[in-house]
Amino acid sequence: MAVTTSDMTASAQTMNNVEAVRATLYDALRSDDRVIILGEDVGARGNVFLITKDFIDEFGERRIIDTPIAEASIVGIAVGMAMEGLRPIAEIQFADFIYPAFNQIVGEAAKTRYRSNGEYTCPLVIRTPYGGGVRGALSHSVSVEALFYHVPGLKIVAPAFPADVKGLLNASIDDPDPVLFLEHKKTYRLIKGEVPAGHYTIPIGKANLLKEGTQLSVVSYGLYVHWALEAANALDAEGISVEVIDLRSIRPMDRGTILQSVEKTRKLLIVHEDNKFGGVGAEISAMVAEEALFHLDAPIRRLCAPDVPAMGYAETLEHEYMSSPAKIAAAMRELATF
Amino acid sequence: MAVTTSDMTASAQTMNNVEAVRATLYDALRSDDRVIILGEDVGARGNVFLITKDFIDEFGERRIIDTPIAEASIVGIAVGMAMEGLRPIAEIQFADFIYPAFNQIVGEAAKTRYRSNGEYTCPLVIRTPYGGGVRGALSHSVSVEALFYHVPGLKIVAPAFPADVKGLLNASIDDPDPVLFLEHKKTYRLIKGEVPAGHYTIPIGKANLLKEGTQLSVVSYGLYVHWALEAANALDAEGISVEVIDLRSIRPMDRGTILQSVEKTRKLLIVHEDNKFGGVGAEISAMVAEEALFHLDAPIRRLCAPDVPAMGYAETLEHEYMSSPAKIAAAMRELATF
Amino acid sequence: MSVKTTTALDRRGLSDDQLRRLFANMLLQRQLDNRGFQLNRQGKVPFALGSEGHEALQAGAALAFERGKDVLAPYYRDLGLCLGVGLTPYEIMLSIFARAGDHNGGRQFPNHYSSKSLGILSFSSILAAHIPHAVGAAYVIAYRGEVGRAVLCTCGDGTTSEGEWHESVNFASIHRLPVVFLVENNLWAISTPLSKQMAQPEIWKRAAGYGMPGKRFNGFDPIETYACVKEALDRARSGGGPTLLEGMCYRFLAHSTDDNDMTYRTKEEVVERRKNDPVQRFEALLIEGGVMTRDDATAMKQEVLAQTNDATDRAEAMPFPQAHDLYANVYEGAWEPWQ
Amino acid sequence: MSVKTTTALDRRGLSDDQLRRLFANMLLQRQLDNRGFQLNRQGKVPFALGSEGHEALQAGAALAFERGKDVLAPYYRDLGLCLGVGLTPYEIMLSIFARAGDHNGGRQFPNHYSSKSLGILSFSSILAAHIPHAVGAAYVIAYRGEVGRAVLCTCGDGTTSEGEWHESVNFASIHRLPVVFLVENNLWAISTPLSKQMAQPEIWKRAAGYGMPGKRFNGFDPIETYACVKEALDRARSGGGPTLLEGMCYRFLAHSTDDNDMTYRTKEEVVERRKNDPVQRFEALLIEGGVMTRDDATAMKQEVLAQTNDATDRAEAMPFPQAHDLYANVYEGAWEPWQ
Ligand SMILES: Cc1ncc(C[n+]2csc(CCOP(=O)(O)OP(=O)(O)O)c2C)c(N)n1
Ligand SMILES: Cc1ncc(C[n+]2csc(CCOP(=O)(O)OP(=O)(O)O)c2C)c(N)n1
Ligand SMILES: [Mg+2]
Ligand SMILES: [Mg+2]
Repeated sequence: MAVTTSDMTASAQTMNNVEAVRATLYDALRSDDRVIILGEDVGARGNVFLITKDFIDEFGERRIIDTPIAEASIVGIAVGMAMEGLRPIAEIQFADFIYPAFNQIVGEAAKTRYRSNGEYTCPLVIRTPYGGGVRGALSHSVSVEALFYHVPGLKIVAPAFPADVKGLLNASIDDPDPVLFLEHKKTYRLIKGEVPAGHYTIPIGKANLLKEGTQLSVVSYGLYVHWALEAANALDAEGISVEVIDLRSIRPMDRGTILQSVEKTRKLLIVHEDNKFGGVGAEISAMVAEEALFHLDAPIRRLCAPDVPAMGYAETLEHEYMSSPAKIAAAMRELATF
Repeated sequence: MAVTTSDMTASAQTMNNVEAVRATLYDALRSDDRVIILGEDVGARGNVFLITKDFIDEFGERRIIDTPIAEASIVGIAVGMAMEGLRPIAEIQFADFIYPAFNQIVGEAAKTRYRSNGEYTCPLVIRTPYGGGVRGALSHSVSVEALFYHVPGLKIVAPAFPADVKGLLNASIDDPDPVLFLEHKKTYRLIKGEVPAGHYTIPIGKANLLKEGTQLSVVSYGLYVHWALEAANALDAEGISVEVIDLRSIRPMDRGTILQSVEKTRKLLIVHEDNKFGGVGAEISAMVAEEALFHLDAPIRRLCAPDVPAMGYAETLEHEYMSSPAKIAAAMRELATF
Repeated sequence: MSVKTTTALDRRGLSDDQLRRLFANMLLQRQLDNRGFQLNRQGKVPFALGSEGHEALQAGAALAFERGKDVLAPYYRDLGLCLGVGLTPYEIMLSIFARAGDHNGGRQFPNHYSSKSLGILSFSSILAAHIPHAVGAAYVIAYRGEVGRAVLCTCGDGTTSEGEWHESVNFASIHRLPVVFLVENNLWAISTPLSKQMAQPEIWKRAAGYGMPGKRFNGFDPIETYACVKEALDRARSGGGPTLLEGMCYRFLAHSTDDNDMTYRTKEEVVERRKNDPVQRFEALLIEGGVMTRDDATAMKQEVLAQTNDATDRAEAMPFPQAHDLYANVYEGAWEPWQ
Repeated sequence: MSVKTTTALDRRGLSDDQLRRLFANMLLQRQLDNRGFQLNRQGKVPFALGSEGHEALQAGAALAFERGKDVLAPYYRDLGLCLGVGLTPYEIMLSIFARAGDHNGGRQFPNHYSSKSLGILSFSSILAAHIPHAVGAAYVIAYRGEVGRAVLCTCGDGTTSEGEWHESVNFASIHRLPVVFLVENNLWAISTPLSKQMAQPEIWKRAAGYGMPGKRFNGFDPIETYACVKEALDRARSGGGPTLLEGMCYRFLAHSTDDNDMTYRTKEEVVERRKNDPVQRFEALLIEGGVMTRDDATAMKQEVLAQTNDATDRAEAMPFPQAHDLYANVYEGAWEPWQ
């Protein structure tokens, strides 16, 4: 069920992103006993961000599994559960720790349906907090979407707003195929918004046109969507009209929304927190260069992190690595006046 | 030392790619006792393609290590060796089995220098055969470059010709940082060529302009470089002049050679065996769309594998997945006449 | 422990019929194995991989498996095990020929057995990657409280070196899951001998470190195998938790048609091991023990050959997958990365 | 085995000076730990992580380590171990404050100790990922035939669940490498108790499965720790191969400043464990045993506090890394992905 305006008005609640994840997981656990959660410290600790707090008391140790520290098997065991009919939601405590599970995600989960020619399926959700701006240092800050988005068989979502978190998490849990569900940890408590009541889904693969504009299209996702929006709103005052698109889904991605916007504004700026070379912005740019080249009045610009392994712990290093509404506004200005 | 014509004439030998890898490894083992090889079945079996045949007899079990079946530790132990001053060459038997080592490659090897601020380094080569067209089925055919090329701290090369194999493998072994060395297994015995004598290196990050042309630039690497060249040569007869660039290195990539070519021909076709979405071609296209948009007379085209998890074992499926000189020629023709 | 020679028939309560079924399975394995290699030599298929030396182990284990209840998480060496739980020679041949009707649609190498209706999990070529799946499947059985069901999960000796093996066995033990980890120890992993795979050569001894029972048995003896696997499966089925079993056997053939084992082991070693050929030995025991006559054995061999011929012909006559089949079953429904 | 209480001083050949050094290390650990938490409460640093409860274990292990010869592959809980092999309080504070002079250039979290000149390997936050590095380092020692050197590799109890731990220990054993795997078993992995980490609670028992010696010891006793680690390191240094050691201790504090341990364990449990506080106990033993007086102890505490204050002040006064430092040391030289 997609979001409808009536849902919106019914009894929407204001939540932050943590609360939206939590509420959605809770509803899923209540309504479907095939849903179980497994990961490190998801039990008594209730996950390091308290997302699953008290779940173990209500749903028991069989459904809320505190796993050993062993990410390959967290995902691998969830794959087995999914093959046999459960709807596991595996948590990787921080996205930085997903690397050991790469084989199970890319080699196994993403290929289960394909390699068995449809006999077996893998309805699995892998949730993980990613991203920087929280002084997470070298190993608690990475973006991982570009390491996975090339992989057929996988779906990847990265919602930025609480209502999208709920709708896309519901869609991911309902999805018959494996979904990597990325939660930007800086937005966890920072971003609040109205969340419709009741069960609803937002289709995976649909972007959201957040703000209409005429001079420039900006595509982003995660934390930077909020900054892009802030920058775009500020530019309105300067008479620069920027259209802002929140991708929401990274695989599949929404061609129509992007192309329609670019064909209108004739300029494209892609903004992401992840580093540039081979990042998600590369594919977006390539798609536009293939499909709408002659609609462009300016080169396609990507505003991304520098190509260094990670942001540092020191504030100066984190600050240098991360973008900001001001830097995004500057890039918008530059491209709009190209 | 770069290749010079005098080397070429001195006592060049004709070799295939397997022989070039083998001869280069052999020389490295002879000339530097910090070089050791570790991997599955590299000892008495001499590797499954016989690349290290008899090495164990000459260099002993301490330098040619038959490891247990445990890829994470093959790379991880090599990282430790590299940190402590050896020049390990780790082999992953087939690229498909590199997934379990992802953490050690991406999380560790690529970040060793960075996270220690230069105190520790990781001069490590990871060799692995990749690619299809050999009836390798779902799990002995993958291309893995796009899963790694986004990663700062790593270098990636994928030579197509025996002389490049030797020059780039030497450069990789000499390199003070980790290099992923990709060997297309279909080219192993298929591709023969002159290989200069003596030690020489080809700089990592330099593409090779294989054939000059005026109407269209084609960028490729690995097996498909050979097919692109074949197609381009065939099109000469039709009066279509195609320029062919062999990337050779995937990270870093050679901006200058590509831009110079595109600015001349004003059209770009990227051809790779790996699937399209988020593949290496995306970054190439995005770079050109950012740097040379107004030099283009046609949309940038990518001819890549379909976005399915793998080629199948059945010949029909492999055939459908793989490109061919004819398909590449067709794409060239179409773009040249755009 | 080297593989012992069984000298007299100790039938451990098995009926004549069960004993003959064990033997028939072993014969069929060998015949189908040979066929794969033959077809490869004839240039009809690019690849074959055989299980000679594992026949007794797999026949015995299959007999302990309860069809329609248990789940099997096999690996590529498990021809006999998969035949024993219900895959047909025809299905095997479809996969060897990579024909359209194959369970995997001709996508995977042969020997990548899978059948949802038989409870055989699908696995990839990535060693040990299926072990956590087996544990997940066992979790589902426990979660649903389905007493009387268990998972049988196999792998080779070399595969125990993978990290995923360790993680999975550890998890199963913590949750006392209904799963039996059966290691088919044939002493080799392609060219790598057990001594380069682990420092002490007894895999079953790792069980204690995980707090689960461990046992080694003679995998050249199908009856001993049956008894050990049955005991472990029964324990699992009744809530007693997992077991680590190590069946000693030997790989008589090269790893596959792509391998030449004479580069890393001697002919003498193989000849010596062949002296204990489990198929010949079991045949002799059954005849000596009066379970069947020499003529019965001959008839069974002919029957198995006929089955194999028939399966070969029927499978070879089937069409290849179609080119457009490449695009099916990436996701449920038709999804492109750019929607 | 729960952690035992040592009742009388058994000095195992250690001199007064060595015993006092052990105690000084323990005091310094605790003082620096406290400082990190204080600075965090004061809002001066966003993160701190303490090792209270590991002091005896780490002081003892550090004393067995030979500076200038051995290699240390520590983990984030190893403040005392790293101090013991030569890191200074000032270096610790530079890292807590993420100042420019930090070994890691302010890139890693605090507690990610590393110093090439001291032989402390660099490690990331990814648990167990450093274990194969330690094994690789041990291989280099063996490869070069450097008798008298060994690698000491530590990790927490929870970290043994990772596949990379298994793979590494197995490899070290096959090659009889000079490495000691020291598990600091504090019974918790953040909120996960040992019982959810493994089915049987004795990690050292895994050693047999790898064919190496294993031993458990009381990690609240620095002298017993020293003796056990020394014995294992000496064996490694003289070609006797690896050892798996399990030091029993306890984590008195929450996992880090980001954790609230009262959500998953009781105050009573912690209070009960605190009764055996290894620092207080060792102090009492040394005084009872006549190694030092109560006044000596007081003086040492003052000295440690002065050291800590000095280190804090000096580190805090240092500049942050510069923004452009972000771009250094990606590769040797200046490389951009587009050349
Ligand atoms: C992750 C991974 N690494 C390596 C391989 C290549 N490989 C295929 S079979 C094999 C040997 C396996 O030995 P073992 O587990 O003892 O089984 P056996 O073949 O002896 O039955 C290897 C190394 C693989 N398929 N997957
Ligand atoms: C691969 C990986 N997974 C998870 C984490 C998150 N994490 C950090 S510390 C920790 C607990 C480690 O417990 P243990 O090994 O017992 O060491 P202790 O902290 O108790 O000393 C966890 C789960 C991580 N850093 N790396
Ligand atoms: Mg084997
Ligand atoms: Mg612990």
